[in-house]
This record gives sequence, C-alpha cells and structure tokens, in this order.
Amino acid sequence: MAAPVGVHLEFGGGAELLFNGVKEHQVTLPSQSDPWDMKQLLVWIRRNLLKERPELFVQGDTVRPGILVLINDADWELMGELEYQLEDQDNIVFISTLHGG
Amino acid sequence: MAAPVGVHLEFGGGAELLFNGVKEHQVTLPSQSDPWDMKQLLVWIRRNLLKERPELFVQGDTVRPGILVLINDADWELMGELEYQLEDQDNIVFISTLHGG
Amino acid sequence: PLTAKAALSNEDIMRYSRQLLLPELGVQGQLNLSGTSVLVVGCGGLGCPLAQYLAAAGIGRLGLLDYDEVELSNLHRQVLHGEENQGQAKALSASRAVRRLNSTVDCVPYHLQLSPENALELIQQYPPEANLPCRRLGHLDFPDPMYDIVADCSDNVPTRYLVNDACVLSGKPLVSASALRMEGQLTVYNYGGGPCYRCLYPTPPPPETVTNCSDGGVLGVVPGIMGCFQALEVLKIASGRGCAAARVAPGDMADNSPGGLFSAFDLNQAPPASCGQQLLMFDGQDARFRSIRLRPKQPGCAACGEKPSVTGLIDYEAFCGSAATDKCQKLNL
Amino acid sequence: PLTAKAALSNEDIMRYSRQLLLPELGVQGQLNLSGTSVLVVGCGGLGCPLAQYLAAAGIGRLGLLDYDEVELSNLHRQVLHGEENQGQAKALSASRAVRRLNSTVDCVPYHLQLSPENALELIQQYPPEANLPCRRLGHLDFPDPMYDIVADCSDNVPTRYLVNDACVLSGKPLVSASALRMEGQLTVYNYGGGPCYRCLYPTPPPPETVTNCSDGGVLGVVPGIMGCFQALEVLKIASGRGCAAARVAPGDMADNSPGGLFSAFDLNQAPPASCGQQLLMFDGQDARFRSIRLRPKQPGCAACGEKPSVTGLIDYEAFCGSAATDKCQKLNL
Ligand SMILES: [Zn+2]
Ligand SMILES: [Zn+2]
Repeated sequence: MAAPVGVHLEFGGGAELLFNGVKEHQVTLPSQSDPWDMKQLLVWIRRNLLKERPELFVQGDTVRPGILVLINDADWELMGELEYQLEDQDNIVFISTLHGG
Repeated sequence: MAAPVGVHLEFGGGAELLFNGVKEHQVTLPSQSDPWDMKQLLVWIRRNLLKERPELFVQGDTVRPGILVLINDADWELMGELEYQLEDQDNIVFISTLHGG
Repeated sequence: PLTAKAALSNEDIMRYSRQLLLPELGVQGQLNLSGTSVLVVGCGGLGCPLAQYLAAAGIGRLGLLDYDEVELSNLHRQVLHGEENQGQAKALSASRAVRRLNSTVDCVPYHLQLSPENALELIQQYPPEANLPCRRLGHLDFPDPMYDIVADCSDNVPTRYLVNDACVLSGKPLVSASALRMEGQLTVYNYGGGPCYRCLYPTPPPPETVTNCSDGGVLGVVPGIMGCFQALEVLKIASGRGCAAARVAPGDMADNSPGGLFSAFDLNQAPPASCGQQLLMFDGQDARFRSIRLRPKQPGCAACGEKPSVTGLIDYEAFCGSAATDKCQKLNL
Repeated sequence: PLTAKAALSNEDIMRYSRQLLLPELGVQGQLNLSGTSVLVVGCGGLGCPLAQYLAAAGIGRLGLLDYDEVELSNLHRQVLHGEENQGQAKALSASRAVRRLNSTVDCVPYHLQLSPENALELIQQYPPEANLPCRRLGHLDFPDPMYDIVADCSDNVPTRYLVNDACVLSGKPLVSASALRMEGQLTVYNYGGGPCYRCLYPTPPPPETVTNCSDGGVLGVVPGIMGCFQALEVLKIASGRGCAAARVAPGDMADNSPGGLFSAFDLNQAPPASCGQQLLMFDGQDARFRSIRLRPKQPGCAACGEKPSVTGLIDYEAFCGSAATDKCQKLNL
C-alpha cells in the first residue's frame, strides 16, 4: 500500500469557475495499492471536486482541449502526461487558455 | 568546525555594476569554527568579490543606505539582519533602490 | 472633496460594461472609483501609463503634477505626450491626452514642482475648501481631503522622501514605483498598517550612488510595465474604498457595501493591496518578477513611528544632498 | 522590405538618447529596431499599448490591423483611441495616435479582417514587391518579407490558429498575448527552434468553453500590462535581429554586429527571447507572475512538425467551430 498523497491543486484562466471560483485546493489522495498517477487524479477530481458540467473539464480520460496542465511549474508533456506518478507535495495547475485581447 | 557553506548571491538594481555587471554568483564560504553570519558575509564579499569602490556597497559594518538585503526572498530585517546565521543553499539578494521614473 | 456617484449613467454603463462584468469590481466598485481622487506626482515614464489607465477605468479625479516641459528625449517612454507637445508643460499635455480618452474624469493639471511648501496643501485641500462648491452637506466640519491616494511617479530621491512624509502626515496611501535601465520596483506604502518609505530607507542613499534615467538610461517599456502595475494597485485600493477597513478618514463615506478588485481576498485579511508590505521587483532582461516580503511598520520610524521626529515637511534637497530633479546638473555649468 | 538605417540622425540620437545609453541596446540595437517591421494583429486592449511602446522605441515599420470600429465600450482598455474616434476604423485611429508619438515610424493601417486569403500575402510581401521602390540592390531575387515579426493581439480562437499557421508557413516569430478578466498569458511561438501554437494546442477548445471579453469582462489595465510585456519581447527579438542566429531568412542582412536587449544572455543560448518555450502567466488579483517551462517543438505537429498536414491556410472558423470575432453573436439576432 502506498501512503496517502498530499497534492496542491490550482485552477486558473477561468477553469476555477468549475470549482466554485476557488483557485487553490489542498487535497489528500487516499492510500491505494498502486502509486497515484495523473489519469487517476483526473478521475478523482471529477468525482470529488467537480460540481457541474464535467465535460467542460475532462473529455474521455484526459483534460479537454484548451486546458494546459502544469506539474511543478512545467508543462505536463515534459513529465509524462497521464502516466506521471504523483509525489507528495506536488503542485498541479490546470490553466484554461485565454483568447481575449 | 562548521562545514563550508554554499550560498547563492544576487545583485540587482545597479548593485551588480560593482561586481563587473554579474548579477548571480554561486559562492562557497570556507569552513570556520563559528557559523557564518551576515556580518561576516559582508566582510567576505568585500574581500573576495568587490573589485572597486567598496564604499558604494558597504559603510561601516553594514550595507550602505539605499541597498535592500533579502534573505530567501524576505527583507533581512525580518531575519535578524547582521546577526542572521547563514545556512547552506541560502539565497541572498542585494538590491539597489531605484528612483527613476 | 469628491463624492462617489449615486448611480451609473447609461453612458457609464456602456463605457465600463466590460469591467462592470467582473464580479470583483461590479457596479459598487465602479461607483467607488468615481468617488476616488488620485494625485499623480510626475507625468513621465511612469505617470503616463498610470494616468492613462486610471482615466480609462473611470477614476473620479486625477491630479497630474509635473514641473517640466515635454522634450524629444521623453517620447521614447512618456507616451501620453506627442511630438507636437514639445515645449509644453507635461502636466497640461498629459491632461489633454487623458481628456481625449475620458472627458468624464475630473482632470487637474499642476504645472509646478512639489515642494515642502505646497505638498500638504495640495494633497489635503487644494484648492482651498472655501473655493469649492459644497457637494456634501453635513460634513463641513470635516472637510474631505482633496486626494485620497497618491502615486509617486517621480524621478529623484528628495521628491520620494517628500511624497512619503506628506502621505504619512496626511494619512494617505502611497503607491510608489520606480524604473531604471531594464528594472523596476513597486511598493504600496503607508497603507493598511504597513510600513512607510522611511521604515525601509531611514537614511537617504549617498548622492554618488544614485543613478537617474538621464545618466543610466531606461528602456521605455519598463516604466510602461511598472506604471501599469501602479495603476492596478491604485485601482485595487480605490475600488474597495467604500469597505476598506484600512482607510478611516474624517468625512469618509460610511459605506459598507461590497466592491473592490481584491474583495474576494481581503475582507478577512490586511493589508488588502497585494503590494502592501511587499516589494515587487521586475527585471526586464529575463522578464522575471519577484515578490519580496518587507518588514512591518517600524516603531522607531522618524515619520510613522511611535515618536515621530518628522512632524512637518523639511528641506529634502538638504536632507538627501541632491536636487529634486533627474536632469544632469553638470549640463547646466 | 525594410532596411536598417545606416546611421542614426541627430534627431534620432536626441529622441532615443535614454535607451541608447543601455549597453544592452546601444546604437547597433537601435539600428536593428529601425530595420524591423512588426505586424500587430488587433488594435484593441493588447494592440494599443503594444503599438504605443513599439513606436516610441523606434521600430521601423508598424502594420496595424483591425477590422473593427472604435466603440465607447472599448475606451476602458483601448487607450490609443479617444472619445472623438468613436465610429472610426481602429486601425486608422491607432495609426494616427502612433504618428503623433513618433512620425518617423512607417505606420501602415489595415482596416480589414485577417483571413486565410490575405494573411500570407500581407505578412510576406504586401503591398507587392513590384510597387515598392527598390531600396536594397542585389537582393531582388530574394525579396525581403514585408513583416519580420508578428504580434497576435487578437480576441478569438480562429484568428489565433490562423496567425499561427501563417507565421509557421512564412517562418516568422509570433509574439502572442491574451487577457481575460484579471488574468493574462504570453508566449513567443515559432522562434529559435521552439514550439508553435499548435504544438501546445493541437485541437481547438470546444466553442462552449471559450469566454471572450464581451462575455467575461476584462480589467483594462490587465491587457495593458500584457501588451507592454509583448512589446518588451518584440523589442528583444527586433533589437538583436542583426545577430540572432534564430532568424535566417532569404535576403536577410549578413550582420554579425552586436546589439539586442538579451544579448548578454543569449549569444550562447537558444531560444533568445525570454518567453520562447515559456508561458508567462499573470494573475492581477494577487499581482502574481508565473513562468512555465513549455514542451519543445512537437515532431508530430500538424503545422511545424516533421510531416506537416497544414501546408496552406484553411477555414479557421470551420476548424474551430466559432466566429473570428469576440462580438456576441447573439446580439445580432
Ligand atoms: Zn515609517
Ligand atoms: Zn507546432
């Protein structure tokens, strides 16, 4: 059994509006047999934090187009995307791309 | 004997011009019997890094008026000023106040 | 004395519609802006973008102070002025440009040098209360201050100490920015119980260590960025004025309604401005920002401490050993 | 086609004296600016401060493109326009304001909508080479591109993909900013071997997830800050153009002299612009900046990858499922 994992979640660029406008969430992911990865985190967020219209945040098993995911201030593409295994105290940011000017 | 201490020094706001324009310096303070404090660091900088016109950087045993000292991104006044004891990997910033507009 | 509008006109609603949509501002925040007066000390590289965005956002009154005239060498950064304004007073040139953008702002140009003789009168009640139509009955015994917020956009050390002391003596928040070469700094002083400029810098720097823009140069867009930031911090203070516990002045509106660009955060926190007791440093070369936690208000501060020795304005050129201008004095030989 | 000046005039030296003092810019950097042409796509909240500071700094040519007319609801953030310009084409209004500030900048207003039909012609060689006086003998077989750098200041998704693809197809660096509510984002695309917009966003966002400024609102000074940043990044690229290894185009000047606002850092590094392969995020509510390391250029990218499927411009409104405007379509019912 892996120990519970504490992660800091941030939402920005408007993505926070799906979470009652709250930009920062400190959450604890319960212990489970395998390490937590980003794919499981998205499922957990959808079940536990997303209050409404989940299709505006996740599509299939990943985030919807136009949301950039950052793991410890780096583009998640550099970190393995859905396969990245979360470590305690990781900082995960979901930022909606802005288009206005 | 305390072990050698590695500190990251930064100079900005024009203070870097006293150090050949180099803004960032990674330095190692040699081991000595007592822990290094800011007062000793200033003496060390004056002896080892300051190439010219030391009076534009230090006056008496402290920095000259108009230079703000930051220890790990906090005003050194919050950290004990000259008495602060340096820890390995500390980040020390000397920033000259700007007045232009 | 300036009162907030009781309601927004249809034209106001059209003009400010895109910012009225913001829950952080809303109608009450916009009304608070309309009731706020800001003195801009210096219409140069910082003052131009600051005045531009404050006027655009609908600040109530904008005092634009500068003793200088527009020169060609200003135009790379002082973007409110144009080529045709060379030789004109900067305060007037800036004022005209601001009125083109928003004629509903009460724009007051001051073509003069801020001095120990005029600073307090100007900030507190200038032109004198007696000369103004009384817009707010019932408050005559507590005349409103002329300016609610001061923005330091000056370019020299003596003026920075002068502005600070005048703000401490008159109880005004001071939003202060500076720029040189490719760097900028910004702090909100004397606000929400935080430190003043003298808390940080009790002793002026030796004159030979001070570089001004005439000597050291400045990339125009760096004061541009800092002046925009300064506008943001002013708007945060101004938009929440009605409910900011930080500001309790005689004759102030007893308005507890919401509004304010930081209200989501600050109602249970102090200081509300994100740059209060903080130094925001910008380095344009690597486009890096850094936010520094500053010392609190100092009990021993000569201006805002428990036993202040500065009880009136002094001779700041003598105090600093330098002139209240950024012009190179050697050129005048 | 634009050539850098061979030397600065006395008036240039006066006008730019404060920035010529910067060792990072200097005379060569200023000459490089004079030889650089920038296309500004959108003269709104981002384009206004951007154009203002690029013109002030002495950029050689400034193309100002916008299909829209000035409305009262623009003036809270689109600070180049004035009340008297309501109803006028934004491109013309912005162009006139920029000329007041610096008449030596070659300012070209385009009152039109950027489209798949005109984008490449406009960026690469518009007006057609044949109509221009030939200023640079010996390069006729490699006509210079009309614009060297493109700044995306647009307000909608289809235009952002269109601008990206046009920049990839014509090999131009793209300095892209955006703003909404109290937030802003900035990235330099397609520069120094870094990623393009499609590398990051291969699939357009579902239209129902896109909020524009008309719907969501925006605090005017937030695009002000982002537009100033965009100007800084453009100036970094433009000032070092002579020596930027990143830019090798047919007919480019074989100029290895120094100059450039990042030259102290970048001569041994790529990409030189501080925002290449980075996303700069700004949150105005807590005045916080964050710099994010982005993915590199993607081999599978449809536009800039190894086997691009985008070999010409396409129908971007169909691709994105939304209109190339930020106006609320429902208002037109
Ligand atoms: Zn104080
Ligand atoms: Zn690509």
